Amino acid sequence: MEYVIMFIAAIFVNNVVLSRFLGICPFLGVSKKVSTATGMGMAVTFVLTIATIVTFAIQKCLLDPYGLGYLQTISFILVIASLVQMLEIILKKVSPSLYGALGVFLPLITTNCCVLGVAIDVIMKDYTLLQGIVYAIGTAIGFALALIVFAAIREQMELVNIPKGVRGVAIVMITAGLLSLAFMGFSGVDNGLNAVFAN
Amino acid sequence: MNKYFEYITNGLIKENPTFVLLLGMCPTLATTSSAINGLSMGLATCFVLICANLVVSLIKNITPEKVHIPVYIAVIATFVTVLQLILKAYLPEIDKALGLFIPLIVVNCIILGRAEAFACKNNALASICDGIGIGLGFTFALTALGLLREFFGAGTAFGLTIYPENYASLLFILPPGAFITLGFLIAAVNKVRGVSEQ
Amino acid sequence: MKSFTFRIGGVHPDENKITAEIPTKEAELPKQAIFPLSQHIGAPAKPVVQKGDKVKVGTLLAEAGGFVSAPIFSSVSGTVAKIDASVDASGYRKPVIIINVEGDEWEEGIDRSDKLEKLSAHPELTPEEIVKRVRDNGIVGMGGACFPTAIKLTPPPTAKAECVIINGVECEPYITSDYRLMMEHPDEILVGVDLLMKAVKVDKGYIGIETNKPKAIELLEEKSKDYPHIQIVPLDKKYPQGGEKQLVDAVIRRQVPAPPAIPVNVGAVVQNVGTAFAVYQAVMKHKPLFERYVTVTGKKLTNPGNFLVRMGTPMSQLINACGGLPEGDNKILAGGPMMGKALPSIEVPIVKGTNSVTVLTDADAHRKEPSPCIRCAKCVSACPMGLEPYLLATLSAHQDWERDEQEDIVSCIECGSCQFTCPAHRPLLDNIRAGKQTVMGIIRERAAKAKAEAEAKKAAEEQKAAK
Amino acid sequence: MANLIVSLSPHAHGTDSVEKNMYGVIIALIPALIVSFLYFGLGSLIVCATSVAACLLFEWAITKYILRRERTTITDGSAIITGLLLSFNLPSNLPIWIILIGALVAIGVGKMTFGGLGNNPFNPALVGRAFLLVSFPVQMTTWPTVGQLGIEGYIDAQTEATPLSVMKTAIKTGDASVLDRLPDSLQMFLGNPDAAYGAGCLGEVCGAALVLGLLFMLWKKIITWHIPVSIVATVFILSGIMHAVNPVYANPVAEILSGGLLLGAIFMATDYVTSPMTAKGQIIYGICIGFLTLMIRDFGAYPEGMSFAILIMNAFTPLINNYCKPKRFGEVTAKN
Amino acid sequence: MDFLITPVIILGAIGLIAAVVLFACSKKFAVKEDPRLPLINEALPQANCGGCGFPGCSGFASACIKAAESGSLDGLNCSVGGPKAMGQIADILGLSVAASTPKVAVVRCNGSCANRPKIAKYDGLQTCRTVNSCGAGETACGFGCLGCGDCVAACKFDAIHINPETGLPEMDENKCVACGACVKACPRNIIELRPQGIKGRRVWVSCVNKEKGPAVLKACKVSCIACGACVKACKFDAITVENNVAYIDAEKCKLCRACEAVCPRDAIRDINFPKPVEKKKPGAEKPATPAKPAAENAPKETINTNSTSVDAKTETPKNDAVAEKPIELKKEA
Amino acid sequence: MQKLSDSLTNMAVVLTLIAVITGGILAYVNHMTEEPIANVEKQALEEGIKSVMNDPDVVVAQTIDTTMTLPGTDKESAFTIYSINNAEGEKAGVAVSSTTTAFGGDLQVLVGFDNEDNILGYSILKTTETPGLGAKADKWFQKGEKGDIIGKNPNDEAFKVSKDGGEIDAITASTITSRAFLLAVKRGYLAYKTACEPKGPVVSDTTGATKSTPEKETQEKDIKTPKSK
Repeated sequence: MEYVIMFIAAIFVNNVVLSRFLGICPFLGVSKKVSTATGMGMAVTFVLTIATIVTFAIQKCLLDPYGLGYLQTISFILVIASLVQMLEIILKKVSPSLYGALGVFLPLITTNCCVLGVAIDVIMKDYTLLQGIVYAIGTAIGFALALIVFAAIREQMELVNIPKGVRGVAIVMITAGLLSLAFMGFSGVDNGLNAVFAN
Repeated sequence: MNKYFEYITNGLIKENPTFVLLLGMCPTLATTSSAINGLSMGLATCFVLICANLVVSLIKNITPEKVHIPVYIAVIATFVTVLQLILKAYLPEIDKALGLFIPLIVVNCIILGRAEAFACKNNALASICDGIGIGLGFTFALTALGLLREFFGAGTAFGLTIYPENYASLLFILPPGAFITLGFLIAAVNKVRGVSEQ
Repeated sequence: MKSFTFRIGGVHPDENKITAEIPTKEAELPKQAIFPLSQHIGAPAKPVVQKGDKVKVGTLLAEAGGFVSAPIFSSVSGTVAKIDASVDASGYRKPVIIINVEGDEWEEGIDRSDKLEKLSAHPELTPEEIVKRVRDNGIVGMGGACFPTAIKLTPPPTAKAECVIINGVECEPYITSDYRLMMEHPDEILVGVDLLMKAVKVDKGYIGIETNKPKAIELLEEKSKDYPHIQIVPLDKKYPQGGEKQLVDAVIRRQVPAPPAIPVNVGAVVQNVGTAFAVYQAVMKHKPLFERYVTVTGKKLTNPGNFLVRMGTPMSQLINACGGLPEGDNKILAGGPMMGKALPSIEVPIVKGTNSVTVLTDADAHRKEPSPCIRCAKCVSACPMGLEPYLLATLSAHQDWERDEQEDIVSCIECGSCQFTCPAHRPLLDNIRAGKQTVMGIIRERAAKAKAEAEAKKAAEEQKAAK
Repeated sequence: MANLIVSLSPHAHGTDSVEKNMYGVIIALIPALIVSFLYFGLGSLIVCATSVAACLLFEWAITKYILRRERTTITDGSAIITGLLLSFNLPSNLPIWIILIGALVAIGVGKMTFGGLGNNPFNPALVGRAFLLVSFPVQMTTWPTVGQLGIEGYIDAQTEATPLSVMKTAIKTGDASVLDRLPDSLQMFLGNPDAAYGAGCLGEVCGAALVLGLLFMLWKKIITWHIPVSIVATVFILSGIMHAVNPVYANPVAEILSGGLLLGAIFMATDYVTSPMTAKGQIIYGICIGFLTLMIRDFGAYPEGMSFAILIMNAFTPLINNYCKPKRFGEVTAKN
Repeated sequence: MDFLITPVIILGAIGLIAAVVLFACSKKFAVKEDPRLPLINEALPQANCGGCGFPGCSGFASACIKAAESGSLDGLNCSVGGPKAMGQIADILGLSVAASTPKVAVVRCNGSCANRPKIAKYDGLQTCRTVNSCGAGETACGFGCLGCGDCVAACKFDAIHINPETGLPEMDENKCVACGACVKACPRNIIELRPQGIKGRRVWVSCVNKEKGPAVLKACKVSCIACGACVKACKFDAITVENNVAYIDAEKCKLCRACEAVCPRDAIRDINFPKPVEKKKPGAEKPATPAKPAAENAPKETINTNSTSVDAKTETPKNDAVAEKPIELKKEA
Repeated sequence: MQKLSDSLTNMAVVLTLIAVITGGILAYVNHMTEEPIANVEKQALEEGIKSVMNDPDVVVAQTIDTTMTLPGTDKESAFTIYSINNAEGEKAGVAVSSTTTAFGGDLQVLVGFDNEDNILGYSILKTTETPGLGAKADKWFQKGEKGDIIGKNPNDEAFKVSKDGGEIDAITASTITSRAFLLAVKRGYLAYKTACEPKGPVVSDTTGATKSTPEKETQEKDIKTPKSK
C-alpha cells in the first residue's frame, strides 16, 4: 500500500511539472500534439526508470563508500547524458520502429531536468532501490499525464480564437497555471491516504 | 568593442532567454517565489553561464563530435558543483532557499544551449560577453518575476512590506501563480516589444 | 399507430406544410422553355437537336452523355431557339437548350389515357425490359438528388438487393408535392413500386410515410391491400428521415456503412414516390420524364399551390401564378429550406429534381448573426450521421484537412441539422461542406496517384518479365 | 425589385439561441438564490450583487478596452451566470474586495484571456473560486451560520462548522460518533435555517432548490441528465461502500447533500464549454468528478473537493473528447 | 594529495567507460542516414529545448529535410539558433538558390463594385470558397473575384489586402514573396504569379471570364470579350485567346502596351509605368495606377460597350465551348 | 583548426581527461570548502540549540543519534537527542531533532525541553512547506504568537490543534502542517523519553487513540543502541 500511495502521490499530488517545476521546457515544447506528447511521455518513463537505477547504483557503490557526495551532480549528469545517447544509438539500430516512436525524443531528455531531479531526489529522500523505482515511474507517469492532458487542451485551443496579445507562449503559461491550480486540489491526498492506511 | 557590447545588450533585450527564447523555464518558475530568490538564482546561473561559455569556447576544438554533449555537460556540472560548495560554505541561506535547483542548473537549457549555439563557435572574449548578456537577461527576468510574485503574493518587495500581508493573494507564491504571472509578463513584454507571437 | 424512425440524431423543424390540402393544378405552358443539359448527377447530356429544329412534346433533345447520365426530352412543342448558357440551379451559367413554344403537340406513342395498367397484364415486361425503358425515358431520382434511376436498378454484382424502399417521407418543411402525388395517384404509385420490385428482382417493398400525413398513410394502406408484398411503414416526424441512409435505418433497421458503401450494400434499393410514379408512366405509358409535381410555397405568397409543371418552365412564371414575389428581401429556393438551393435569379427553369419552389421572405430569408461556439454539443446530438459538426466545421475553417478526414467528414450528408440546431447560429454546414469538398478532392487525388503508381509498377514488372 | 438573397443550405433555423440557454440557467438558479436570501439575508445580497456586477463590469471593460472588440458580450448572460455561480461558492460574509478579486480572476484570467465565451478550457466561476480558496484560505473557509439576516451577519458573523468539516473531523479522528452532529438528511435537503451546522456557501444550503433548478433545465432541454446523474450516482455508490466498510465515512445521502456537490453537479459540471460533448464522455466525466470529489473531501487538504474535481476534469475534457467519439452512422451493423 | 586521488580516479573511470561505451555503440549500431542530417544538426544549436515544437534538434533537422522536399522551410524556426542557423540550413538544403526569376502575384480581375453590378445578396459564411460553391456570387460574373479575402487570410506576409472601395484584393509588391499561397487559396484562380518585370513593370489581362460575348458584356464593364484586338495589335506574338479569354505571355511581352491601347473593354492593365497609356479611342483614359477605381471612367466607357457589343456578338463562336469549372483551369495556367 | 574526429582514442582521451580534470578541480574545491561547510553546519546547530534552549550559554553534553519505531507508524524514524548542560555544568534539559512528513515533504524541527518536559523553544531545521502557509510554522508557534507552544508539555491531552480538540491554534489554512509540526514535537519528546528514561510515562500518539503498554515494550526493543559521540 505504501508503494501505491507513493505512486499516486508522485503522479498527482506532487506532479513533477505542475507543482515541482521540473521538466518545464519539454512540457511547453512538446505539448502541441497529443501524439507527440504520448511519445515523449513514454520515452521519459523509459529513461527515468533506467537512469534512476543506474544513478542509484553509482551513488551507493561508488560515491557513498568513498565519501564523494559532492561528485553527485557531475557523475549523475555524465551518466545520464551518456546513457541517453547510448540508448538512442542502440534503439536506432535494434528497433527502428521503437526508435521512430521514442527515439526522436531521447536527445531532449538529457536536458529534461526531471531526470536529474528525480535521480538526486531519490538519493536525498533516502529511498530504497524499490522505492526509488516506484517513485521514478510515478514521477514519469505524472509527467506524461500532465503532458498529454495539456497537449489535448492546446490542441483544442489551436481551434479557438485566442486574443492576439496572449497568443503563443503566454496563453500556454496561463493555461498551465490554471491546470496547476486544478491539480492543487490533490494536495494533501497522499498524507490523508497515508494516515488512513497507517491506522 | 562595439560588437562585444552588442553581445551583452542582445541577451538583455533582443534575445532575452526567458521572455524571448523561452529557455530555462524550470528555475524561472520554481525559484521566483520572492525577488531575492529570483535574483540569487539569476546570479548563480549567470556565474555558471559565464564560466561554462569561457571553457567551452576554449576546448571547442579538441572535442570529438560524439562526446561533445558529455564533455560540455561535465564542464557545466563542474562549475555548478563548485558554486554549490561555495554557497554552502559561505551563503548557506541562499543555498537553502534554492535547494534542489542549484544542482539542476546543470540541465538548464540556457547553459547548454549557449554552449552549443554560441560558445563553441566564437572566441573566448565573445563567449564571456554573451554569457554576461544572457546571464543578466535571465537574472533580470527572474528578479522581475520574483518581484511581481512577491508583491502580489506576500505584499512585500525584496522583503520590505508594501501592504499588509492579509490583503495579498497567496496563490501568486504557489506554483499556479508562477505560471500565470509569467504568462501575463510574457504577454506584456510581447506587447512592449511590439511583436505578436505566431 | 406504431411508427418507426432512424436511430441517431435528427431534428424537427416547423413543418409549414401550407399547401398540403390544395389539389394539384396544371401549370400553364411557358412561352419559352429552358432545358439545362445537366439535370442529373453524372455527365451532361449531349444535344441531338440544332437551332431551328422543330420538336414535339416528348421529343428527345439530348442523349445520355455517358454511363452515369440521362437523356432529356422536350416538354413542349415548338422550335429550338438556341443552344446557349443560362443560369441554372447551381447558380452558374450552364449550357442549355432553349425552345420557343408553339402549340402543344405530343409525340405519338405516348399513352395519354387515364387507364391503370397493372403489371400482371404485361408479361412481356422482364426486369431487363423495365430497366431499359426507365433508362431510355430519362428517369432520374425525383427526390432532389437526381441520380439516374436505371443505374440504381442494376446494383453492382457484389451487392444483392433484398427489398425496395419507397420514400414518401417528405420530411422537408413546406414541400407537399409528394404528398399530393400520393393522394392523387396512389394506384399508379403502387404499380410503379411493383415495377421497381420486379426490376431489381425482389419480392418485398416498403413505402415509408411520416405520421404527419395520416391521410396518405390511410389511403395507401387501403389501396395496398391488393399488393401483399408492399407494406406501408408509418414513420415518426423527424428530419432528415427522407435521407436515403436514414430511411433504410428507419424501415429495415440496417445502417449503411460509411462511404463508398451505398444502401444496396445492406440490401435496400431506395426510390422516391415521384420516381415510382415516373417509372409507371415511362414503362406503362411510354411517357418520358418531362413533367413533374412541384410545390410553390412561401408564408408570404398570396396564392401558394401544387402544380403539375412541364420541365423547362421558368420559376418566375410559377411564382407569378401564385401572386408574384412578396415585398421585401426574398430568398428563392429550389427545394425546401433545409437542403434547397438558393437561386440568384427567378428565371431558373424547373428541372427533373425540382420538387418545390420555396419563397422565404424577410426574417426567414436572412441568416441569424453568428456568435462564438459555446460547445453545447447540440449539433453532435442532432447529427444523423453520428459526426461532430462543431469539430468538422472548426477543422475546416483551420484547413486541417488531415484531421477532417480522420473525423469522417466525407460521411456528412449535408442535411443541415447541425446548423439548424446551433444556438450560436454558426455557419457550420458552410464550413463543413468546404472541408468535405476539399477532403474528397484529396482522396480522389490520392486514389488516382495510387492507381497510377500501381500501373507503373505493373508495367515495369511486365517489362521485366518480358525480358 | 430588391436583390434576391443567396446562401448555402440550410435556410431554416431553429428557435434555440445562446441567450435562451444562458437565461434558462439563470432562471434555474433563482430558487437557490431566493433560499440564500432567506438564509443569509443582507450578506447574501451583498455578495451576490457584488459578484454579478463585478463580473459584468470586468467583462465589459476587458472586451472594450483590452481586447478592443466592437461588440461587448455582456448581454449573452454568460457573465451573469459566472457571477452568480461564483457568489454561490462564497461564504456570505466575504469582504467585497475579495469578491472583486475573485470576479476579476474568473472573468479576466478564466474567461477573457482565452477570448471569451466558448474558448475557455476551465469553468471561469470555478477558476475564481479556486483562486480565492488558495489565496485567502482563512476568509474562504469560515462560514457564517444561517439565519443572520442583518448587516451584522455580513460584518461580524458567527461562524459554524459545515457538515463537511464534521465529516472530515470524523475521518481524521477516526471517531464515527462525531458524525452524530450532522443534521438529518431531510433537513440538509430542504435546508433549515435553525439547524445546527446549517452553514456553508451561499448556494449550497438547500438541496431542494438546486434540484428544482435541475428539473427546470432538464425540462427546457438546456442540459441532459448524464453529468449530474453520473456524479451523484458515483458519489452515492462509492461513499456507500466506504460507509459500509468503515462508519467514520459519512453515509452516502449525507455525502450527496452536503457541501457543493449538488451545486457543482447540476450547475458547474454541466457548463457547456468545459464539459465533454458526447453522452459517453459526459458519463466518464461525471464518474471521475464523483470519484475525485470523494478523494479530495475525505483525504485531501481542502475542505471541499467539488470545485477542484470539476476543474481537474475540465482539464481532461479535451482528452475525453478526443477518445469518446459519437457512434458513427453505419458502425452499428451491416447485416443482421 | 590523498583527497584528490579517489575522485579523480572514479570520475576518470566514469568518463572513460562512458567514452568507450559510446564509441562501441556508435560503431556497432551505426545506421546510415541522410548525409544532410548531420550537417543540419551541426548548424543547429543542439540545445534540444523543444522550443521549435519538434522533439529535439534532430527532430527539427529531419523536419527541415522533409520540408525541403516540398520546397520551402516555411513555419520552421529555431528560436535558439535564430535566422543565422536557418540561413545555414537553407544553404545546406539548397533552397536559397531556388528563387531565380523573381515573381509577384497579380490579381486578374477588375470587377470592382462599380464595374460589376450586383444582382443578388450573399448571406452566409464570408469565405470565397463557400460563396463559390453557392453560385456565381453577388454578381452575374461566375469567374470574377468574390472579395471575401481567402487570399488575404492565406498570406503569411501581410502582402495582400482587400481594398474596401473596390472590394478587390490588392498586392503589396514589396511584401509579396511569390509563395503562391494566395494562388492556391483563390477558388476561382484569379491570382497568378507573374515575373516581376523590368523595373517592376507588368502588363496583363485583368479578366478570366471564359464566357462568350453577351453574358460577359452584361456581367462586367471591364471584362475580356475575346474580340482579338489585342492579338492583332501585339507585334511580339505574346497574346493568345483561348476559352474566350486573352492571355499575355510574360516571357514574350515587351511591355509596349500596344494591346492596352486597343482594348475596347479596358481589360488590360499595367503597373509601374511612368505615364498612362495613350488610348486610341478618345474618352477612355486609363489611369496609371490600378489602385484608382475604374469607376471614374465607367460612364464614358458605356459608349464603348455599346459600340463593341455588336462585334462581339457576331464573333460568337459555336456552342461547344462549354464553360469549364474553375478548378480545372488551374492546370492549364 | 579542425575538430578532432570521432576515433576511440580521441573520445576516450578527451572524455577521460575532462573527467579527470573536473574531478581534480572538484576535489580541490571540496577540500577547500569542507571545513567552512562543516563550520557552518556546526554553528547553525549550536545557534539552533542555544535558541531553542532559550539560553545563550548552554553546552551540549552528549549527542545521541537514534532510530526507533514509534507508535502509530511502521517506519523507523531518526532522531538526534542532545543532552544539554547549562553554563554551570548542570543538566538544563534536552534538545531533540525530529522529523515528520508534512504537507510538502519532510519537516525537521529542533525542540528544547527543560527538565520538567516543558517546551523551552523550537526552531525549524528543514522545511519544504509552502511559503506563506505552512512555512509560517517558524514563527507561528513561538512565544506570544497565535499558536504559542512555549511552556507546554507535549504529553498533555490538549497538545493538539484545536480542530482535533486540542488547545493549540493551527496555522491559518495549514492544519496539516500544524498537525505535522506538533507531531514532530511530540515524537521528539517520545524519542527523548524512550531513549533516556526507559521508565518514562505511557504516552498516547497524536492521533488521539490511546496506546497500551505492550506496545510500549516493543518500542523499547526497537531502540537501537545509542552511540555516544
